[in-house]
Amino acid sequence: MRRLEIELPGLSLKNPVMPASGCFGFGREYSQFYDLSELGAIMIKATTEEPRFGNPTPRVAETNGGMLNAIGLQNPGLKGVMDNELPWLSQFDVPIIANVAGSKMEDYVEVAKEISTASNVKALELNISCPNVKTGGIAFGTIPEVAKELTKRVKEVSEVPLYVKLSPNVSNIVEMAKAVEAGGADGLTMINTLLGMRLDIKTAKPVLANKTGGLSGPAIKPVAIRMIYEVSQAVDLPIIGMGGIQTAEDVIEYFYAGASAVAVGTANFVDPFVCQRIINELPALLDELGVDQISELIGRSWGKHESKTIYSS
Amino acid sequence: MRRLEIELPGLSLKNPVMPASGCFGFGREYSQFYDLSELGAIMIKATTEEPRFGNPTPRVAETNGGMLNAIGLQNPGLKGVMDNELPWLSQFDVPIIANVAGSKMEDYVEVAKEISTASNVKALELNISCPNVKTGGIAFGTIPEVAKELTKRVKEVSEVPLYVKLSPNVSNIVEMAKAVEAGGADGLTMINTLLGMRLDIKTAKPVLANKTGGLSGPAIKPVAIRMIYEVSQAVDLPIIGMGGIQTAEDVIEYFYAGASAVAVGTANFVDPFVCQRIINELPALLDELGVDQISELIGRSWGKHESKTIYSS
Amino acid sequence: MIVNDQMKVVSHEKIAKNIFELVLHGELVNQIKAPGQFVHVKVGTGIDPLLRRPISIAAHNQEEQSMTLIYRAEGKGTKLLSLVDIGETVDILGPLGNGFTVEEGESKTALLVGGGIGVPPLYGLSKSLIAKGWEVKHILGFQDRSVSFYKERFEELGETFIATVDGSLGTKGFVTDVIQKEAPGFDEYFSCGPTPMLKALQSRLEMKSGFISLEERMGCGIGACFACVCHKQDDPDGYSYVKVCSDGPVFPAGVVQL
Amino acid sequence: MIVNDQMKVVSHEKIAKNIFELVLHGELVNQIKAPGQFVHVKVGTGIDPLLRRPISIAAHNQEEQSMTLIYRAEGKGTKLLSLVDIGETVDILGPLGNGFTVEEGESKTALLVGGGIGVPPLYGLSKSLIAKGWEVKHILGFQDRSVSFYKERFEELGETFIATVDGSLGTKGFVTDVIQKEAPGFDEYFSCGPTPMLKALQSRLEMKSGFISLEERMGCGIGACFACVCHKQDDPDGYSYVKVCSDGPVFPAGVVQL
Ligand SMILES: Cc1cc2nc3c(=O)[nH]c(=O)nc-3n(C[C@H](O)[C@H](O)[C@H](O)COP(=O)(O)OP(=O)(O)OC[C@H]3O[C@@H](n4cnc5c(N)ncnc54)[C@H](O)[C@@H]3O)c2cc1C
Ligand SMILES: Cc1cc2nc3c(=O)[nH]c(=O)nc-3n(C[C@H](O)[C@H](O)[C@H](O)COP(=O)(O)OP(=O)(O)OC[C@H]3O[C@@H](n4cnc5c(N)ncnc54)[C@H](O)[C@@H]3O)c2cc1C
Ligand SMILES: Cc1cc2nc3c(=O)[nH]c(=O)nc-3n(C[C@H](O)[C@H](O)[C@H](O)COP(=O)(O)O)c2cc1C
Ligand SMILES: Cc1cc2nc3c(=O)[nH]c(=O)nc-3n(C[C@H](O)[C@H](O)[C@H](O)COP(=O)(O)O)c2cc1C
Ligand code: FES
Ligand code: FES
Repeated sequence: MRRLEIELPGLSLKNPVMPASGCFGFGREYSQFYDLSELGAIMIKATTEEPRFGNPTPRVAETNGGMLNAIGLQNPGLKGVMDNELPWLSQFDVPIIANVAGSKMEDYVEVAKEISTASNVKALELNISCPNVKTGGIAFGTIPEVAKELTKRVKEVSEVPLYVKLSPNVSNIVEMAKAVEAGGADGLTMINTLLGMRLDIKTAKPVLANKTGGLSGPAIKPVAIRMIYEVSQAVDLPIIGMGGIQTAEDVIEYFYAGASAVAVGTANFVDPFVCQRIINELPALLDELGVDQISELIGRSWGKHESKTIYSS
Repeated sequence: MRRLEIELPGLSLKNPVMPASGCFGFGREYSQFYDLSELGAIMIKATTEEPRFGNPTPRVAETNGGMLNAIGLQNPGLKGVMDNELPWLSQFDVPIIANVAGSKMEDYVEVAKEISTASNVKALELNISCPNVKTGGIAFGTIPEVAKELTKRVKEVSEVPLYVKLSPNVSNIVEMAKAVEAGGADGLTMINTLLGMRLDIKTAKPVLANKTGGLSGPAIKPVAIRMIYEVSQAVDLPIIGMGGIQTAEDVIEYFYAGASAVAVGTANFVDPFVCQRIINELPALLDELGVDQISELIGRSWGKHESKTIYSS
Repeated sequence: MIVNDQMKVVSHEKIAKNIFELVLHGELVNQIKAPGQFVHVKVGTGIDPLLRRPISIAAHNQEEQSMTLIYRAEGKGTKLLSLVDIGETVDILGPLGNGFTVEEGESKTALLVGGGIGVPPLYGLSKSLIAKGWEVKHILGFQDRSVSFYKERFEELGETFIATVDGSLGTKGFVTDVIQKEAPGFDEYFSCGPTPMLKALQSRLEMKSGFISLEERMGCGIGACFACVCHKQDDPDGYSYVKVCSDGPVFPAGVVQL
Repeated sequence: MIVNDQMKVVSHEKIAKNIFELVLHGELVNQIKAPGQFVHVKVGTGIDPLLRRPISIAAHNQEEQSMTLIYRAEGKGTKLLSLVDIGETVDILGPLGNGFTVEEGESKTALLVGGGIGVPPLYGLSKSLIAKGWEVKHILGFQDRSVSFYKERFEELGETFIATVDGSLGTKGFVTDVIQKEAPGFDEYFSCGPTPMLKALQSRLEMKSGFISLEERMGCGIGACFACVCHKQDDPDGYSYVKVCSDGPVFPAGVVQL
């Protein structure tokens, strides 16, 4: 049963499926449903230097085939995560990817430096793409020079490999990917949410207290697939893909596009067992496709077959 | 029954609902279902200087809550449209908005100059946002300076008001809107499709022959609403909104966001009567909302109430 | 334990305008701990609608493994739910959250105050309170007579006052008007309904102890997504908070900043 | 005239592995002009799936206002369709496109060649041809026996050869292998099936006149969106074209660039 294994910078994944940041908290709630050690990895909720309460409610709204959220990076802060969440998670045999956020460069650097020292944190995910925080956030993710500089500074202090999470709200995603590659990123995660909005018919006001929010779920999958297809051909970094994944078939589509692993976000809310189910369904699907190792599928849509052996186990 | 009337540059609309460009051909097929004079206006299929065959098939693919298309601007060319389509459409009492496309600035200028002389063409829609043509197309819609220059040159030669159709595939939609406003646009139409892709699980290849395509339908509505909300507060141009509209409620949401009229695209494929149905349902919905004129709803989400009287009849 | 059960529809009836009573059968019922807990309902099998809908458990019967949901068919999801037929199954995640604490109540009186679709969980609660020796009084608020339900059922359990906004049933006005007018005596109050109602009630009954059940838009329903977070009354701008889905939906009055 | 009809399900049966026969009743049937026309089926009421599904009319009965669709439940839409029960309605847009031209055929023989889900429209066609005096022969290709259907029905109408890829029914191989082997005599051929089959057939029968029915991904199904456009054989790189949905799906052999 090693056919699902994937080797990425800092991450020896027993399978390529992990919950996406912000959609799984710090794992406690989902540990009621299945053993978290079954997961390829866990991307924990964004961590900032200080605790954050986040935005006023309502913070979520349903849309056609998707949902909007404007949580606003609520989290217990670096100390809370280091003292309570990461130690609790260490009971599971699963690598943690720590999602790092902030409003100034210094914030990111501070959090990255500290959190990368935790023994179960095997990689960082630099969140330069949260659409729901006023300061910083989105700017870091839409201006290539800024993203590159931030990547560089965080890379300097991080004890573990650095993945940068790209925002889809840009004219040129390849340019962004190249900028963070030049900044020294070890990998990419993509995509974060699309900036969207919903208005209430009765009141004429935004449904979300924050007005705008991030669009996630099945609706955005075609945008994510397109971006990963473009980026995976243009840079040399491995990609953890996400956006609307619900099934094992979706995972395969992401691999074809060029992803080396995937994250599942919104679908956890619909089916708390979704990650476990997908992991269990993948081997039979590989059989159907006549494939031994899932790693063989990376980039198959554009003809990247055996080339990237460095990432296959 | 004047409560649905909307007055826009060049366009006296009996109601604010029109089919979106490319989703209604030149009206012939839908004229089998209802009298096209019932429509507020008709946005005809993109017209280029020479006839175009478009992209290889498959040209469409379904996605969750949406669809991808890569038609590739198939059309009979300027002469064909002038000689056959526009004269045929003149039997209906409905203003035509001619969607103008090209691969070089000169193409746009040529088409605009000529097509704006047709007696039933009351406005042009400058298509600087088609994601499905290799040359030009997308670049015109993502670089503000280029968009501004094109707008200016087309405006110089057009006999009728000029609306510019914005692409959502940009980091900063407000910047694009301001650029075309500075270029002399009389109005905006937004949004065109999001660039997306779908891969076939069995073959690993893109479902569309063109590989990528434009994502339309209900899935993209939150992105469109957000962009119209932002742009309508930043520029002084009226907006014709589109993206995923299926119901009269959707139309109201677009008005709240800041649109002064709307276009319906993909929904025509699902229900050929959709535009007629929406128009017929709007008065009862206005009653429910306690509103006399639909124009009162423009921009209500951000508090623009009586201010823009110049667009209400 | 929270389980995900495909529960069988035992009965499904329209009991008032747009109000449906749905009785479901399944093992999930074994897990129900207290009145006021809720379930997360997946309507349909695809992505339309995408998210689950939180609905309170109105009552349940452990022996028969059945539970009753009462809901208003209003938006996309609940309208679709109303089309489900007897014999079909519904995908239910639950039981979720913490319900009302029902302590021994010999010679104590409980005042149950519900508004609209906040009324249903009070029915199961009322029965539980009675079982523990409480005397119960109910004040139920509805928009108008056409959307009112369960009047007789509540009357069977204890004194019941109805308020409707237009006066078409019971007192004209709000539940707080009934309290003002009737001044029913009680030891503790238990309430569920729209936030403005809870707020008015909480400030009017400031000197009394009670429990309130909150509503908030939800993502996960289990405490993971931070969608349903509320400030606490003693730290209205700080970092301490409660999650309605997993810490609530029932809280002692005065804990949550409304 | 194209109409949008909520047609009633009269019967709905599984007739082979993943293959369903759906009989619908409604006024739309009055509009059917020729075998080979198709309808556009809206599955479900919401946006999942979003687009209509094109399905050929396999047969119809004007007096009873009924028509039969035969389809393979494969993807999201057709799988959902297969769950529709007798008595429910299905949203149908049609009839669409131009079917097979059935001329007087006294003392003429027609060869009908179908592959997989291209077989259904040939059934109605065969009956129409017989009514106009033709003698009919059928060659039907399937993946294997488990997905084959309507063998007996076709045999009732005329000589019928079956080909299956694995040889589990009839000749092992493709429909073209049957033609090679049996060399059936005929005056005109009529075919529907996957494009590679049509292409092979058309080149093998180059000297014969015939009609073929094409498949293409569709948006509108009525000629408005340019999704289903094909080049013409006499102008393979030019601007002249046909739309499968409104000019076809049936074309004289040799017209469309396959
Ligand atoms: C703990 C809890 C218990 C509830 N118990 C009941 C009950 O017993 N009976 C009942 O009729 N209703 C109850 N509600 C309200 C019920 O969840 C909403 O009426 C329902 O979700 C609306 O869904 P829809 O498909 O009708 O509307 P839509 O407009 O399609 O809903 C869109 C989205 O908004 C959410 N939403 C809309 N209204 C509400 C609301 N008032 N509260 C929370 N989310 C909302 C939906 O869940 C969905 O995600 C409860 C809510 C909560 C939080
Ligand atoms: C004119 C015409 C007549 C047809 N007649 C029949 C028939 O009688 N019986 C039958 O079983 N099938 C028929 N088909 C094929 C049928 O349309 C597809 O099998 C069906 O659309 C697949 O839908 P799905 O929900 O199973 O698959 P999905 O994978 O969910 O479909 C996704 C999208 O792709 C489209 N699509 C997928 N496969 C095809 C295809 N082969 N042709 C066109 N569009 C496709 C769907 O319509 C949908 O828009 C016909 C197709 C055409 C064009
Ligand atoms: C409720 C919610 C909260 C999220 N919080 C974060 C976050 O804290 N950090 C982050 O990088 N992404 C966050 N995301 C984005 C997801 O990690 C993911 O990129 C996105 O939702 C797309 O995946 P999906 O369609 O599977 O949900 C959040 C998404 C949702 C829905
Ligand atoms: C099949 C198809 C063809 C289109 N062709 C054009 C076009 O020629 N010119 C144009 O400006 N937009 C074109 N569009 C974009 C639509 O006009 C519209 O902006 C978009 O589809 C969003 O609206 P919708 O979600 O209602 O479809 C096309 C869209 C579709 C689906
Ligand atoms: S709904 Fe997700 S934390 Fe409460
Ligand atoms: S499907 Fe739209 S033109 Fe044929």
